[in-house]
Amino acid sequence: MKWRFFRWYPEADILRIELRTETFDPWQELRAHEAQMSLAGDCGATAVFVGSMRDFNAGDKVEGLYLEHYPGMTERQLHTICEAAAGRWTLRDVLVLHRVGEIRVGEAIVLVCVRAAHRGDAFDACRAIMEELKHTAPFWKKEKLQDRGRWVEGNTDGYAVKERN
Amino acid sequence: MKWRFFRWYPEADILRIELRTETFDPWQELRAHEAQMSLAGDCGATAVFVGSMRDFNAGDKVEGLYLEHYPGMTERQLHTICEAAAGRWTLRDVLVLHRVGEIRVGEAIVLVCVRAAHRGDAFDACRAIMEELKHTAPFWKKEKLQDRGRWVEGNTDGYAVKERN
Amino acid sequence: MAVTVKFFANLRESVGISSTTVEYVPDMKIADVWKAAAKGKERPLGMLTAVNMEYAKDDVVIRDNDEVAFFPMVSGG
Amino acid sequence: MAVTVKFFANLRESVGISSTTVEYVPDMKIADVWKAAAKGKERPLGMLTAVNMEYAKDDVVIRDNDEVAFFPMVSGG
Repeated sequence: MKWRFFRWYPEADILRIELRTETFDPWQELRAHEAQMSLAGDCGATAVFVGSMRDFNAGDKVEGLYLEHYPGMTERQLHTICEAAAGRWTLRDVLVLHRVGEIRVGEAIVLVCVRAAHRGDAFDACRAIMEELKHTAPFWKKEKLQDRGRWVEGNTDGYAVKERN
Repeated sequence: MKWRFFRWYPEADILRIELRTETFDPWQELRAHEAQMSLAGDCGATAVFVGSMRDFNAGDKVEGLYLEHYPGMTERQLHTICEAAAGRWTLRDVLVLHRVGEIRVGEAIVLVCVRAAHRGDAFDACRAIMEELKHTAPFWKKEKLQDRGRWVEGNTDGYAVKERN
Repeated sequence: MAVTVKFFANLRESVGISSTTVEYVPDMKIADVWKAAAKGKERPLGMLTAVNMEYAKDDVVIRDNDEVAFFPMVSGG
Repeated sequence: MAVTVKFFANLRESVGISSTTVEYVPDMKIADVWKAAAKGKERPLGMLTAVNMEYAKDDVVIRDNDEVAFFPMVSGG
């Protein structure tokens, strides 16, 4: 894989991947990220996705979530996903934050931010990273329902939008 | 057109469109937007796009930008675009901010935020709104080059990513 | 009995007018509005037109008090 | 001469083990690792496997000191 840059900034940390055990404010994170990356002049496009904890799933009220992961492999897989995106599109930098552990309703679970010179690259890469993360990054959700726990069995396809609950 | 909701919140302002003459911080705007909308439990997915002023275009260094618009029609067209997206996808709310007037390098020009229960809807609608805005909303950019001004002649297609400068 | 005419961006600069009014004439078409407003300038190809702030095609019939706008391809976002 | 074995999510719960080691045997395959580690449990269909933290297919040959992980379809994001 190679990072194809419009310009090369050797001092910049172009790929940031973090797992968080504490709740985070995605907008504050993005602000700090942008300030840290600066060099704004070549970034025409920023595409962001935030996934948050919903209070319903598969017809049931969900009161909380436990997010299990595979320490070591999860980080490695997230890197693989981002490197693949950087090889396919021309990107400036990528940020991926993901929660692990206990999560409450409304909290952010995942944040993906892709910056690029052009919007096509930013949109495509942001969405591709999210889909790959959903289907290959080793995270598992256990939902707290009112009367029991329930493991979520895989993720749906985010491209083909069908009738869902 | 109709707004198809997962849940109906009559008090919520589901479509916010604003033209701004002053610079804005997209992340602060998003934070305020989310706080104002609250009702976070049914929003699993937030897709955001921020377009910023680049310091290059068509091979030239660009030092500033003047953004002309058609007062009245611009707002109306942005509404039409968002209503069309809301008729096609199942959305929770939409925010569109767009700068007009004098813009400096690195400043945000446009912010589109789409919230939905599911990521497919949020991603698709956010991107569709951006593309429609780029091709139908009456805004015109005049670039300040070092030696002259230059009107930008239309926007490129953001889906088919070809070789661009 | 008047039609408001607006020009934007490089068209505003080349025609030298941002807003004007022309006399309304029955069965007026967009081409007639251009002719009456654009001070002898040729109407460039590839320009867009709006009538009452909605995109319009050349065959639309103009009514009294309409607002007709001429502008180039948009470049916002 | 050992292979580390890990189970995650509902597989961890049903097997009742999160991490263990099994003795390494030459020409060991993933199915053998499961058999040695899963305390007589049937290997469920549709489970995923990683060897040394990379996705692996059943026909990969296990080496001494490898880490083999069994887990269900992922559901993050």
